[in-house]
Amino acid sequence: MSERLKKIFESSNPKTKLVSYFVGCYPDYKTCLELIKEAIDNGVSIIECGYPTSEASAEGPVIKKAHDKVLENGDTIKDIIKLVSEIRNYNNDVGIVMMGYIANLYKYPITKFVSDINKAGADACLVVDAPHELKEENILREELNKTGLSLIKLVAPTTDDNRLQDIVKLSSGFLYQVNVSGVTGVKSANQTDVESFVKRIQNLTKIPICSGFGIKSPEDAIKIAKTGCQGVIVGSAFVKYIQDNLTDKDLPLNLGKYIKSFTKELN
Amino acid sequence: MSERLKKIFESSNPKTKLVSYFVGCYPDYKTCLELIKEAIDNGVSIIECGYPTSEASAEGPVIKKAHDKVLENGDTIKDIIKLVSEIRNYNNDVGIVMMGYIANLYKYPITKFVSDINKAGADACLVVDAPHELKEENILREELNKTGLSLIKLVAPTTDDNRLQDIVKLSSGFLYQVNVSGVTGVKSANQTDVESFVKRIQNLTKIPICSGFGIKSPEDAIKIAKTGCQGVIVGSAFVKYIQDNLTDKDLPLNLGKYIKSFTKELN
Amino acid sequence: MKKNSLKTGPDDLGYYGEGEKAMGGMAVGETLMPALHELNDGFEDAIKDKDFLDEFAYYCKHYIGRPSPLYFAENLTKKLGGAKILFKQEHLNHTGSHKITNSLFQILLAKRMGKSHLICESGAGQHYSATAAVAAKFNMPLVGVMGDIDVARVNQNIIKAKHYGAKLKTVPGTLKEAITDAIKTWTTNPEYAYICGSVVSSSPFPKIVAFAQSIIGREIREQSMSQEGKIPDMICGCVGGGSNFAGAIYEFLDEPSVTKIGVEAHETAALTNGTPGIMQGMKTYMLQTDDGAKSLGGMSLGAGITYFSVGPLHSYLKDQGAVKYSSATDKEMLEAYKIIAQTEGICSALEPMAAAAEIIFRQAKDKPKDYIICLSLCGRGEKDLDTIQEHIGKDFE
Amino acid sequence: MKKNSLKTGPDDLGYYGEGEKAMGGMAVGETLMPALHELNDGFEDAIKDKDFLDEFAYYCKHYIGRPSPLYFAENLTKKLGGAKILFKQEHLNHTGSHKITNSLFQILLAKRMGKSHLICESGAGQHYSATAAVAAKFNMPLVGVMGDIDVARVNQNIIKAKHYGAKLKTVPGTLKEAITDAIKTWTTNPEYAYICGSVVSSSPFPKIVAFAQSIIGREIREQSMSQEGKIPDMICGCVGGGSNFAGAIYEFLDEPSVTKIGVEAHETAALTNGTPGIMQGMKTYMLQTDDGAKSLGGMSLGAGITYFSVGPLHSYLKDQGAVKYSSATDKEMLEAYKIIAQTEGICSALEPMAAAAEIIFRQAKDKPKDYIICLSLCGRGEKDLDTIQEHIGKDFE
Ligand SMILES: Cc1ncc(COP(=O)(O)O)c(C=O)c1O
Ligand SMILES: Cc1ncc(COP(=O)(O)O)c(C=O)c1O
Repeated sequence: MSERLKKIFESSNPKTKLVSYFVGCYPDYKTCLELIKEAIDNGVSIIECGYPTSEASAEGPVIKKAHDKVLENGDTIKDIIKLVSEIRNYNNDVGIVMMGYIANLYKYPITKFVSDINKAGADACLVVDAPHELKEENILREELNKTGLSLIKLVAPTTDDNRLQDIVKLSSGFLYQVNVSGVTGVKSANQTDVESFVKRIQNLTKIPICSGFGIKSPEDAIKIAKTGCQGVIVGSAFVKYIQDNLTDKDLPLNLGKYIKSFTKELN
Repeated sequence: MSERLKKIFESSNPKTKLVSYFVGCYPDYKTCLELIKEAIDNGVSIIECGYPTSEASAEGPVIKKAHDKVLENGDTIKDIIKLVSEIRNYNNDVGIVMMGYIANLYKYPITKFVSDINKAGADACLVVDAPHELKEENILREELNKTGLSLIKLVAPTTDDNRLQDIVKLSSGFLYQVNVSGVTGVKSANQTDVESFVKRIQNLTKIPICSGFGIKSPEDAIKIAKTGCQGVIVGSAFVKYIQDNLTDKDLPLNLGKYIKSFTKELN
Repeated sequence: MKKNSLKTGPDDLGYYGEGEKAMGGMAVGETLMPALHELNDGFEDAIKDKDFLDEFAYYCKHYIGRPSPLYFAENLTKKLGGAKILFKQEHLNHTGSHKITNSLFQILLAKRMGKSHLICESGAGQHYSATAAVAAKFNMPLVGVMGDIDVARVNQNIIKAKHYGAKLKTVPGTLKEAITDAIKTWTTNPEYAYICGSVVSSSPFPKIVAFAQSIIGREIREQSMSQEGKIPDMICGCVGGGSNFAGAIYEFLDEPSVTKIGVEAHETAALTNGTPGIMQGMKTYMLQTDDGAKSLGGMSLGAGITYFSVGPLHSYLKDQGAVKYSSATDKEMLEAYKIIAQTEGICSALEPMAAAAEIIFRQAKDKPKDYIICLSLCGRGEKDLDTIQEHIGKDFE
Repeated sequence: MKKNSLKTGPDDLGYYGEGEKAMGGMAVGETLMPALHELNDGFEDAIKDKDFLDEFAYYCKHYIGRPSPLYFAENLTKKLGGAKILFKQEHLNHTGSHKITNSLFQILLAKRMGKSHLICESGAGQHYSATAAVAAKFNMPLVGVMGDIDVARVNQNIIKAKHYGAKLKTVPGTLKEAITDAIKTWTTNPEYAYICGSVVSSSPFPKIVAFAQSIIGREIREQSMSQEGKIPDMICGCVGGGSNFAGAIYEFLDEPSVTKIGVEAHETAALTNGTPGIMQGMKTYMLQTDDGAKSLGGMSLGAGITYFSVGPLHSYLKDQGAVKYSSATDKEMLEAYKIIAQTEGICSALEPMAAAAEIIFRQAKDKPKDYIICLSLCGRGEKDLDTIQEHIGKDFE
């Protein structure tokens, strides 16, 4: 269980945390670091740092394109862990979550991965395709627990109460509430659906809930923030901003401003 | 049994009769008549006057093309019978054999056909695809007999002695010895094969034998004449000559000369 | 065979029926007559030989995949809301149509008769590719003859036959030109075996092909009895030369309670619009000019049923009033194709869709639910996909 | 099932084998986990339901045309001069491959579970067109996902599926990209039924597909016993995901006297050249970069076996030493195609020619005459004719 994540959610400032997903080393190592620094400076509470996999099964077109670019550049999960250590050097308060698929972790392998991200200063790990049914999830969870890091679990609209109960028991740090069925960055969530889903979770657990998928604008973020969750997660919208403005030489600064338009509403 | 054919073969002049096949009304009614007149004038003993059928199954490419042309021109078997009457008017000694397929005769129908060709002055009829197994052949044969005309039967290299015996019994006028297996105008006969075939027939019958298929030159004709048959039949070679010289305004005259190159060797 | 049976078969000279109205016979050149008699003797001898029949049965099962299922087309039945419709699934045979059963039979016969080379004609290319497959299997060289129009539209069959090692001779035209030319090729090589693709041409081919294909009807009887507890009330099949339909109904010829409907292509409906004539070796109904000089008939999308004539058995059965014959248009065939693809998930050849159209548009609807109609679904549609796309591709978007 | 049997199947979590080396499992996003559990429960329930199994058997027989024959390839056997070679004729199934048995099973299951919409992926398009056919038959809308490279090379399957009423989604790439995208599509519509085309992906798919296809091996046993008086000494099949081969060998897993050889495409030989990894829902051997970030593998002419990974059952059987796995090159596949077309008159799909190549070039020759090798001939060649023409068309002139 990450102490840093705990502290973030114990603090009432900002009221709703902005969790912001970046594809590590996208569009390249250096720019990515600048982008994340700006994100931190503009009020992001938690950085999700994605590592790419060619067969990622939950990514919409925007994030897939970014993954493909990183793979093409030849940047590896090791480079991304190095990036994490630079982020941590830059800021000691922001939460950092490694996010991706089990493919890379299995080959790393898992124990060394946990030890490396711990050294780099990450707080948690989220593996999209590692439900608790998967042996490697169990190994990962145990390693993270031993190391004092969190395993961020996902719950989805399809997750029924029984299963929810199992999952919340295994979760630490926060719960990633996937608010629509689908891949990243496509469908938009319906506010009332999210609200009742958040309630359903809160009936079972006190763990902080961050709600994500399909949040494309500050307005979306506010709507979701009103559902009672502790954090909102924005991924594709920021990655798309980067993607659409790759030639902008002030990209980090401008992304920072764009992120600010979210955070200032969530305070 | 045609008296005229009998007379032709009883005469020793010419020694070997030239039987010459024309596609009736090819290339048109008038030219065809001219061509046949020249043929007669240049020593042809018997004219085979073909009537076309679209699905003729024994014709090689040369004769098929001529058939198709006549069908395209719209000339019918009635026109060809009229042609026969003009030929008969022109010459009273030449043998005239109607030659073709059963399709047209069946529709004519047969009894009327025999009466019409008799009136026109034909001596016989040869139907390529009417073996004695066919009911219509029997009807036709009976009609011809009654009318004093001949039914020319074919025998082929594939015809064994038993079958040969049956066929010669039904034949009158002459026997059409198909000297190779194949369609008209393609393969050339082998002299020794023809010779032994002719012997085989002569062991069974005294009926005159005319040998045909694949005789393309005076030299071919002489070779076949030497096998002991009474007549040689030339079809595709003359039709091809016509086909190749359609624009020659002296075509009848020149065909006559060409035919002469055969008949002078057969005297 | 009992007297007065429609199954008595043709007489010694190949005639179905007697006198003026007799159909069939042998109208070919002398060169081939001995070969035809030899074939007839070879056939009559072979079908008395249990080993030969067992061999045929063995390959029917193992190579072709017979029996083809008799399939209850439940969705189509529901859609039409009348008779119960069964498909005789001949399209599941190896090479994709009923044709291979005949090719197999005749090639086994040719082998038994000591033949070493094969000739065939083809319309839709189904008979060509089927014969080529069996020829490869029994190691006999084959030349196939096809019309250039058909070669263009059923290209896959040509390629497959080539892969099996067969040679192709192309002539201008369609099936009728191919038949005429195949006979010429055979005349040139009378020692070869001619593997005739339908119940057409001179005797003994109609008899031989009907014999080979009659396995279809025997299977229908057995399957229908065991699945439905009765035989079908109606059997419907397309008719080009008429082999699949002859095969399907032969078993039931003496049972007038089974209504039989053969369906030709509208453009070449010899039995509906033709008159008796003698062409291509046989006396039968056909489309021809009044003077008998010229075969007639337009083009149908069903390559295998674009045939101006028809097997003499069918002419005889028509004259006897034992079987009804109708025709279907291209439009109806395409419509039937669509309906069957979408209701039953079967991509049929266009030819049997002529019969399907008859059932769908004219027969099934007003029949009671326990009235069984059996469709001879005699070919699969891969060969026709280009044609179908061209004509109704847009309907599927 | 007896203990220590290779047929015990995966455990509750979908693992074949135990501990570190266990293969399979469920590596998918949370959105689909409930659907997978529901599917597993639905499957376990259905296979205890005799009516359901009877329904499956009914359509296997009537719609698909099962059992597919077990055919003695006499010419090929003679040519090779060694072992006796039998073909399991899965290419005669409706829609032309083994795939339809699985599609049928899963769609019947989906229907039983009250599903109304279907998704599938496809490599060679065989699974897509087969699923589309069955979907039409049971009136369920289907979306299929395929890679654009495959769409171009197996176009006929696409057209047929369209005619059956299915929709197509094209993604850049081949089978692996199609699988990934199908999972995304399912994630977006978790209430749909995903009809997985091989023994791949997350549990319970490998188990379900192996169950459906295991009918192949049961037929082989029965047919081989009745025809040959014994079971085969060797069974050989191609392996893309591995469903036809799993289906052929499942019945014999506990009989080590039956040698089993699975053959992958040389360019994507996961079991020969791969290492364990976790991608596309399962732990299994696969071709990937050392860091697990990227799937690898080149292109084979066999569209259906161009797959960088393999079903976990096969990884398990490889580790157990119970089954051997090898690979075949494009050149060998094409050569095998030629030989089989010309000796047996069968136009095979290219995929099973990987296994045929193994038999022809490496297994049959030095075996005694009473040694029986059974080839899983799991698809017909129409879909590949263009590819074959392009590569070796000239060889047939
Ligand atoms: C699929 C199919 N059906 C029907 C036919 C027509 O032949 P028949 O009338 O002899 O059955 C053909 C002929 O090529 C064919 O290929
Ligand atoms: C004809 C054919 N064979 C084999 C395969 C490979 O699949 P599997 O390994 O699951 O049998 C495919 C897949 O599309 C196929 O179409």
